[in-house]
Amino acid sequence: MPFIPHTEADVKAMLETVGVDTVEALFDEIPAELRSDGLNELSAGLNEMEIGRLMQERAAEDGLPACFIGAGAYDHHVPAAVWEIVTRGEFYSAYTPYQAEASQGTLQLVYEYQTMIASLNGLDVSNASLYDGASALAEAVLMAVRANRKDKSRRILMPATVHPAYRQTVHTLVRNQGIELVEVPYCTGSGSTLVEALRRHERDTFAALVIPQPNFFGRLEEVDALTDWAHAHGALAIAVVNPVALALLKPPGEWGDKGADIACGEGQPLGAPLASGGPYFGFMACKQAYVRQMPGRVVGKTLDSEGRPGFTLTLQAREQHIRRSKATSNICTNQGLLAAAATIHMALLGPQGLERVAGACHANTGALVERLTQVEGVQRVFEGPVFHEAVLRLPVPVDTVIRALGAQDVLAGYPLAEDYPELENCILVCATEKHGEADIEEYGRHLERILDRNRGPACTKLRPPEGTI
Amino acid sequence: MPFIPHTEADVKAMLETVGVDTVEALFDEIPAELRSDGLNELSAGLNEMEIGRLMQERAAEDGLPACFIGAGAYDHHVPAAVWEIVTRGEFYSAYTPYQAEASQGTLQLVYEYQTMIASLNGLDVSNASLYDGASALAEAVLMAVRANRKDKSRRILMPATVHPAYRQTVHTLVRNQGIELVEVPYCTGSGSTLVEALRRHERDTFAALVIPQPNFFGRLEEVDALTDWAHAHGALAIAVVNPVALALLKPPGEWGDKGADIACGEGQPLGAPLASGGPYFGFMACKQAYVRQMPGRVVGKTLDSEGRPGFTLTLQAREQHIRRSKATSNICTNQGLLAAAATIHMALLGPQGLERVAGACHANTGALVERLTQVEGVQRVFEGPVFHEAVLRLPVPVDTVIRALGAQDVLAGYPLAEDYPELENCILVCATEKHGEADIEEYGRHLERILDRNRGPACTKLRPPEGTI
Amino acid sequence: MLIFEQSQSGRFNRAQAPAEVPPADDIPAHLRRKKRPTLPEVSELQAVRHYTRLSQKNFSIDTQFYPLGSCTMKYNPRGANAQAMLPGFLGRHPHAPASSHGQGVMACLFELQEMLKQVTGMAACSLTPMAGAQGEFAGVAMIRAWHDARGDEARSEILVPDAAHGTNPATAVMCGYKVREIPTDVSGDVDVEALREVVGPQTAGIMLTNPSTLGVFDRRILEIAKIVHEAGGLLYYDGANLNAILGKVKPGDMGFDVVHLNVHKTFSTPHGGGGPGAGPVVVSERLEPFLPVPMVDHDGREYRWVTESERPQSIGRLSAFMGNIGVLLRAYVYARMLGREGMERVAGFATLNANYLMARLQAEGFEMPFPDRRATHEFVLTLKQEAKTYGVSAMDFAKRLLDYGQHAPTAYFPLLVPECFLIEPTETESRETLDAFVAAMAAIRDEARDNPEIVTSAPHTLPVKRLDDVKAARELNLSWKPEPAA
Amino acid sequence: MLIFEQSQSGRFNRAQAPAEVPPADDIPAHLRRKKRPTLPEVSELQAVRHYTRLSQKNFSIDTQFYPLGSCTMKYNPRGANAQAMLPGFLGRHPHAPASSHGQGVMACLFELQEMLKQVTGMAACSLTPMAGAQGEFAGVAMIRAWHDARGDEARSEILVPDAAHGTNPATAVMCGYKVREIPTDVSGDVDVEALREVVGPQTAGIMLTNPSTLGVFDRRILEIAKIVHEAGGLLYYDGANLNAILGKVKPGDMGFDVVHLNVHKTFSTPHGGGGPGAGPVVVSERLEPFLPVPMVDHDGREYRWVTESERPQSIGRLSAFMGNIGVLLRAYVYARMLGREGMERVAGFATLNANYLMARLQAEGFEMPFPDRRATHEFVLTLKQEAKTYGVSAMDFAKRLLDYGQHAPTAYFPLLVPECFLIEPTETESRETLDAFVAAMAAIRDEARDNPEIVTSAPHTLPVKRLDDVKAARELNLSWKPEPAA
Ligand SMILES: Cc1ncc(COP(=O)(O)O)c(C=O)c1O
Ligand SMILES: Cc1ncc(COP(=O)(O)O)c(C=O)c1O
Repeated sequence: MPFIPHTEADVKAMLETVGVDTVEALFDEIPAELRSDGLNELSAGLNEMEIGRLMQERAAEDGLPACFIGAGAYDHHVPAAVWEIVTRGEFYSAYTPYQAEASQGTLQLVYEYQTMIASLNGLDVSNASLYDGASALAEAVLMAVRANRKDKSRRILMPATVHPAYRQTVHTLVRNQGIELVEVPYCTGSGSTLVEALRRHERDTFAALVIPQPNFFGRLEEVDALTDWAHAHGALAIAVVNPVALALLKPPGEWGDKGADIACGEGQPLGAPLASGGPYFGFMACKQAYVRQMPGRVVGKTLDSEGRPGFTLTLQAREQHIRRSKATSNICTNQGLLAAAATIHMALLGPQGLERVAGACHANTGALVERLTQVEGVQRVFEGPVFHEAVLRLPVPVDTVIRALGAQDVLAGYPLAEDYPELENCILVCATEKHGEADIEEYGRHLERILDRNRGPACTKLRPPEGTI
Repeated sequence: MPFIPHTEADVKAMLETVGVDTVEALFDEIPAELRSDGLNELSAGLNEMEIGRLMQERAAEDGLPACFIGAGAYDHHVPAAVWEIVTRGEFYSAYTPYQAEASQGTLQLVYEYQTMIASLNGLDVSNASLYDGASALAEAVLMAVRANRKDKSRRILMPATVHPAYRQTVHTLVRNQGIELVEVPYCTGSGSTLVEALRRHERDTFAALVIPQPNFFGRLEEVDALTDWAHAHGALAIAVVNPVALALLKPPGEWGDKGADIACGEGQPLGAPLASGGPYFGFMACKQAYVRQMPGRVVGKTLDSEGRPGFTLTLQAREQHIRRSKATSNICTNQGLLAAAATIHMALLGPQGLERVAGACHANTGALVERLTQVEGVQRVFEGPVFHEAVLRLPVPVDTVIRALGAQDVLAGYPLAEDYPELENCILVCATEKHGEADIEEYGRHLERILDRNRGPACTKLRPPEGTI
Repeated sequence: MLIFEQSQSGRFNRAQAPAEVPPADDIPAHLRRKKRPTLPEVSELQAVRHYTRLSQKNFSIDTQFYPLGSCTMKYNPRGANAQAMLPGFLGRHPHAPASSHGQGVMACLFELQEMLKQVTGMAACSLTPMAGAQGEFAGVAMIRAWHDARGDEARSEILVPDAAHGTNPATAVMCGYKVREIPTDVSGDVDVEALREVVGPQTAGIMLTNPSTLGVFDRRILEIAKIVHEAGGLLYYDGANLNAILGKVKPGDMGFDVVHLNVHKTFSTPHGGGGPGAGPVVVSERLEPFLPVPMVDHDGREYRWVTESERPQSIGRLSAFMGNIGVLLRAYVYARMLGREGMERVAGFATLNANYLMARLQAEGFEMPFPDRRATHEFVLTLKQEAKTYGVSAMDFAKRLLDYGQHAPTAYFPLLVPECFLIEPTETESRETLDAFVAAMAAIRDEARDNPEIVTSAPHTLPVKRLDDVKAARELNLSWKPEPAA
Repeated sequence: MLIFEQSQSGRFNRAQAPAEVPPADDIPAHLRRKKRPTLPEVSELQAVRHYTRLSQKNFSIDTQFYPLGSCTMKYNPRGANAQAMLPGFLGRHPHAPASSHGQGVMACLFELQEMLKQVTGMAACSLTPMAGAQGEFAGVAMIRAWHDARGDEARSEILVPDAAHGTNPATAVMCGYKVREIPTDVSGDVDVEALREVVGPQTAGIMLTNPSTLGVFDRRILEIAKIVHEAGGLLYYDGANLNAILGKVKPGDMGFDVVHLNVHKTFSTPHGGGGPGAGPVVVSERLEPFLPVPMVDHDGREYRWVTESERPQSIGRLSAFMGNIGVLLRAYVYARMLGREGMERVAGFATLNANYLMARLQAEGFEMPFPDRRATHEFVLTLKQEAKTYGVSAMDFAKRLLDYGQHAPTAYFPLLVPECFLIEPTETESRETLDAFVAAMAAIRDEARDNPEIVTSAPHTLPVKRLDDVKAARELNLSWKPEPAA
């Protein structure tokens, strides 16, 4: 049985020291009727060679298709250095830095992370990470409810342009505290949230307005107007942003007259591989005034007994291990290693590099949309600028196209009708800096071929073409 | 251009300090007529994302076939920890440990390596590695010529059962010093070197006899008798051994009455991936008496100025950087990182683990030979015990079979006729602990099918079956 | 030195940047960023050197003994890391079609669900919670959903023993409950009489871990289960301590209705200096309809995702996708490597190590608050005598241990034992390592007697001396700011 | 502590061992091993912890400035490591058929051959030598083969400047030649008059590097080439210093007939604490038939191996397979990442860094043996004044630099300059790093003046204090032995 170092002699000597005859005897305080007779349903152990082979086969099964899906997870280049460094044992196998003096590596790194995240968002402070973008938004909502002193409302304005899975997650995580999410519909022409849509809520009170940028459709929202509306109506403004987009887009701290109060989002685009959806990390930044309402760990700079600078966990009085039932959140373990990866990733890219990544994403998305809308019957759904992704309407059911392209190892995009029934036959497509001309052209050609076939004269209703799908 | 950190401001300030106007001015001592006009034939640089994609495509092209080739390179399981640790920057990006105090990591590791290699070979001392198994044998030959005090001969007895590429390499590396390799034929029944074959050399003098174990055919040699013959005739005994086999087989230091004098071999089976043939490493161990004749780096234990143990390069007076033209070899850079990998590999396996690996190789090779010789017309060529590999005779030309199996992603083995014209239609097949029953069965079934097809009634002369090859 | 202090304006790492493209003119100016963020401008070598050197300032399992109680700092197999990072797994988009591009990873997840059910004795599993605390949330939210589904809406309280981990009460509050604390009796078990007094129709459930964080197995667990169940409440098991009982006793058999597991403890996935972890939940049949989505099912032909549409009673989703799959893959690899025999040995050797360490420390004269109890996989030691006699606190011992090359145990938790250490050696440490820990503790005690200053001012051999936590909290400095140009 | 000292008889790491099989009874007893070798019996955690901690005791590029002259310790891109370790490359057997299972790796090797020809201005390339010294061997063996092929068997000498690297004379001897040393003139160039005197019909060739290991470019190189060629000898270029001239001047244009490259220097493959490297050779047309095999060719349809059968005049093979392919792949990735513009900048910035560092050290009062010469990519500094005045040697300076967190430059080489440092900063280091080196040197000089003891007894901050090399050589202890049972 792997990983247990005890020799027979060790066991014997140790049992003697303890004063019992067998290992089993150490369990004598467990009521006998409870003792289970082992784990017979489990299969026999595999050595590393055997499990390695199995996992290689399984990884190969999932393939390495060309991926034009975004919808909250983005396929960026990650420098090799990032994961070679964060998987170093000293980062990888350390616990949360409770013993600050023995954890300066992690602590300084988190302090650098906080600096980068705060600055990227144009806000004062950042925490050390939350689970993911969706749960970070839930925490931001809870935080806004606690923090909003003007308005004791437990209602939140939540635009329909916020990622549907985020809205669901927020609902799960806040509803037991009696918090209500009020949906704000989007403009079907522009695919964005209009200040006009908020008008009908003018007389109600809200703890916060959530503002996504870019929104789920890739569309840019009028963040200044929305932020100002929130503040004018006693609500906090919560930004949900894409950190790569922030290299190009105005940071939340500068939105409107006073800036958004809290910003959060999915950190995955900063160095985390797609990995089927996790581990990623949620980031959160806010104005200094709200720092004591922030959930999660925070690292501060201090001095040691000889006056040298050092780093330590601070503001722990917000946290569950000190405050227990009065903590700002129940979060304990967060996504430290991913935040570390993001820090190294950002250090390797620098401001110029990140800007170029954002620029390339933008340019490639433009090229993708242009190419695909050249295909007969494919149309762009919403007008106006986008980042990273755009909504297209296809002349045939989306699922058929997704399946047919999947068979060619091209992942076509995210189908929208389940979340937005009004967007039948619509697909959200995405490009990053990894999608060059050739990739886009390949997608375009495949799509042409598939649609042609499905449009054939004999075929008024769509059927899967034989053989290929 | 990547990896150069200079900003424009840096360049300006630095040029000022140097007192020139341009970087080009720094090359003013180069005669103008020599200055080249740049490297116009090279293509433009790629960023890491781009080269990464290219390399992934190329690596995928080479595939991951089931490999039944041995012939000097063996497909063993390597624990993940091995390469995760040796590619840590502190090992990976350090130079040869010239500053001992700043290199105790590498130095202690090499000391442990030397201990393991010496013990595995049953000899007193080991060096810190040589380039590969073949060049290690060349160094052993040169060393034997220097070391043999009984006999000033420059002739070496070299059995034909030594790896053909090793014999060629030795020839390249020693012939300019007037050393002659005298081939010893093998017994065509047993595929091994008989003491009788040495009889005709009884009156000549030789600096050394080379003894492979197992030999190139996988056959075990009668090492005791051969070693004793060498010593009886004033020659040193040079063992060429497989380090994994040594977990099962008698170590060179115990061969015959006095033991082999020098042992060397290919270290690849100890933690180095196949990697198309390199980097691997050559190991060398010898009796204490010959340590000053040994080529390559050696690490010794010593004390620091406070009496604590530490490690340092020693016996440097043998080496080129001190002795220059009188050095024991010109070797400088060796294969340090591979030796480090081998050390960690052996530490992870331990004596019992290595023994099990050797046992599994042996058992699987037996099973492979049994399965393949069940196929009609396939015969074992040599009688007697083998390790790792065995020679089979096929009823049809080997190349056809290799090609047909290759198309099924099975690498059938190493064809012998080029090196041993007498072994027409013969193939050297190999199994390691990685080749389980199912893999062997798959090989067997493919071979059956291919041979059946090539035996069809209409087909007396062999032609490649259409379509598949 | 901070990475920002190595930055030079205009320095640029071309290997990691795509080619420049024309400016994004289609984005209106008022939506564009004007000032670049404060990211460092360093070369690749500078970044690599900086973070490599930073890493060396950490203690970790890979470099030190790390007996942090309640955290199960066992060896994280390097093989699990390598397998989970295979390109096919890393490159897969969460929305890649399950049928054509997901069967590999889903097979692993499905089998992991099955294994977790088996080791806990429960009926159904969802892997989606992203850490222990989120698993707790899922568990208590399911308890709430169950009561709600039955129309039993008067239940407003969750019971939590005073020894419980802080996440337990915090979670209950996040689920909209009031928390009621249950005291511990003198032997370290839950005070059953006190429990009896407080249960009632307002009781939604109880959150327990067994063994408790005091490192003892609650012998009256069946009685507790009965009391709570009879009052109409459900039992939630905090699985952070599952390492103590793997293969010896199953939470399902103890009467629990829902269990969360910390795979970053029991299943040896790395803690990464603060995460990620994963906190799968397993439940008895009656709670199955409420499990968080998504889960993986096998329909006889292929693996597929189970979503809210077929689980209308689900508490919903807890993340944008399916939780920390990369962590779950590491747990899967670990579980498969151990297999039946390996899994059954975990608790035995974890317990042997803890009892051996406790016995040796006791023999050295250290005091245990529950001297008559068996240690489980961990145990509590109190330094209140040392604090009183020598003026050397548990904190001082902890800091001085660092000088001896050992990570300190969890200190000052559980809160009810003064000057305590919660010590968890885990099964992957050798006897020699435990002996070295005993030697260090004894040496520090001698120092405390002979030369207390060296202990109270420890550590002395680390990159920094003792840090001023009070200053950190008072003069908040949470991010670096460029020096104002002079 | 050594790994052997952590070993416990019977400890066994099952995760890494295949299942047991019946004993190999078919192997006769007299061929079987009786006593197990002295390999450690440790757990996986023990091994991982031990070697991780050992690694932390090293200086390396990834952690320190490493200005080791003649070694070109530049940044080793992590991306090159990742690409070279892709499963398809690592898993490929050297005898896997080229057509079906080799075109990927062979494409890289072929393109690398082409690039190396281009940057050196030579006609043909073989990648097979496994380090610089083997490249030298190949070069000199080809020179010999060329003379032999022409029947010119009287040539028995190779000329080597006194500043040359030790591998040069050692290689000449391995090729069966006598070595004749050529002195250096006062300006640091080869003494051309002395050269003229010793060339003759016995001269097989000369081994040179330009810039020389004195860090100066030999201005009379064309004259030297002419002299040697006219005497019937050939010119061999030791490419260890190619970093100095990449894109500025090509060895082919200087008149060299054969060049070896150290890809573990110029092409940034890691040195691995002692290797592996790779030492490809490139030659002019007349030496092409003699190149070592195998090489990669493209026949218009696919890549294929060129072996001895079609190169009957080849000096033969230098290894069992095709050299250090994994290293060559890293060099290939590096070369492709740099591309034309990147490659052309290497020498410029390497030279800028060296000249800047030299100028600053000169300004600090350090002495250069060739003060009127430009530095190339490296330069020599002599501490003979400091040694005389303060009794502090170059060795002492070197050891004290370690305390300042900098790896020492190459010391006492080239042999002809007393108390010298050969300093090579490389182009990947930033100006700040160079400034820190100057500051450290100046600080040590002040220490040498004010408090020489602290310098002569350095280092003080490393895992060990200064080690006793004499003892190491006198009381040879090259391997650990178990304590005899007491
Ligand atoms: C007893 C106990 N419960 C719950 C938790 C919370 O787990 P996590 O940190 O994964 O959220 C922990 C871990 O810190 C714990 O020790
Ligand atoms: C000038 C010079 N020539 C030759 C060599 C030998 O190269 P290698 O160590 O790769 O054998 C070196 C490197 O040490 C060198 O610096």
